Amino acid sequence: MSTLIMIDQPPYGAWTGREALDMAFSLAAFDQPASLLFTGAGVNWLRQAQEAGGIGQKSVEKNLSAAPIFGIEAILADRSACNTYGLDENSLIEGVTLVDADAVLLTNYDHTAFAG
Amino acid sequence: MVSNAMPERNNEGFLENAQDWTETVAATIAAEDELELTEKHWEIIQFLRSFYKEHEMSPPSNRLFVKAVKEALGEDKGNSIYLMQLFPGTPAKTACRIAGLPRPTNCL
Amino acid sequence: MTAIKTLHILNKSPDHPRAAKCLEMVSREDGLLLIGGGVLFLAAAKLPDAGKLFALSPDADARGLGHLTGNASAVDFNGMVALSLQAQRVISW
Amino acid sequence: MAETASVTFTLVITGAPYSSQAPQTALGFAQAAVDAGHRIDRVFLYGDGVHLASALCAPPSDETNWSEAWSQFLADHSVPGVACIASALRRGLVNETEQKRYELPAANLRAPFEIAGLGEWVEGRIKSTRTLYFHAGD
Repeated sequence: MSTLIMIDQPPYGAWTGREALDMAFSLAAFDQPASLLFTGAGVNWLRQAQEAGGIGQKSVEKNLSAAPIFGIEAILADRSACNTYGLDENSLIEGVTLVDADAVLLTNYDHTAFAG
Repeated sequence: MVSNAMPERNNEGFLENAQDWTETVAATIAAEDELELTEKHWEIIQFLRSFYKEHEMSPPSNRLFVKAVKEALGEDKGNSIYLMQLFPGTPAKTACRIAGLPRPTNCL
Repeated sequence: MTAIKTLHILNKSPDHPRAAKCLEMVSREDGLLLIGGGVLFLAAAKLPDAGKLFALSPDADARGLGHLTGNASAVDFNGMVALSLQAQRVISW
Repeated sequence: MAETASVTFTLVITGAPYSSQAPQTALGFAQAAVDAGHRIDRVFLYGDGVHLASALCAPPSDETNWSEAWSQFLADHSVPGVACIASALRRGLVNETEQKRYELPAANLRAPFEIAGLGEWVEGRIKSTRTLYFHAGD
């Protein structure tokens, strides 16, 4: 019953990504295996050194860093989207696995969902 | 008198302003629950406060609170019986209140 | 009925970035059901290359595309319910 | 394919009425599922979808009142409708319990909707044959 939660919205402009993170945390709270997949502009969640205080929001980088502690199985990022936004090993936060987000990847999960 | 005054709190006893927290405030809030804070309590309180600082959130549910404590301090302390003994009721909620962290949204 | 591995339900118009990603992730063994603004794909020059293509008829009709189904099969809500059970998994884009 | 009698759906609505088509598409689906003899295990409102549970929507009389239509459907078929508490509190949607807890001037949750946590979604997703999402479009 593993679930893939997808985030394709960039951080801070909308709340959907944060609500996707809550979905993943809630699966973890009930010991349901869950992974996160960042695609499109959503990969910008994974950039190091975010300072969100100036816009009066919490840092999604810091929120996301709780994921492994809560038992989220993997934080996946679409390789081509990372290329688009200039994200590589030096600029990505720790613990991200680069993958090709394609039809094959989806078959590893029996449920895939966006938060909105 | 000013030094003894309790800072502003909401109707469930949570601090309105996180920066008002002191160890004395924590002890006073704990006393309302008839809790005397021991080293064991302080260990969890300090853990919660550093977790909040690092992740800008409290563990969003009791079960995730237990998981986070287990990850940081091991299985002896990261289990619901141990935490329930220290912080009766809903441990995450009681501990957050004493640690001066925001009221959980009961989200999960 | 042929088995559908994954049913992709797409309600984004062809210009939405999520629509592009959806089409990237559809395989020949999958089904693609266009609903909402997704039915505008029926008017786009090139239809998505999914194994099986469906369009929700009330949404197509509403947008004046009821007649233009190309290689897409029209389904009503009953059909949508049946498709969602026929597939091994469903993704709502 | 599962036996018809045992088929259940959890429907998650994340798009708000009047800013998306999500609630009406979900209602069309729910009605067809019930007509086919399936059961809706629960409807979970998440994100902007919680606006559907507002008791204060008053659209013009010649437009469909989606909140009312959904309330009617839930009541007619004894389907639980649950608005996510965190989404609801952020967006100003509360029942009397939360109104008191947060000392707010009014409650505005439409019956028979309830307010609860994401655990309701997790449970629905585990128990149901299928969990479907109805998001905003563009």
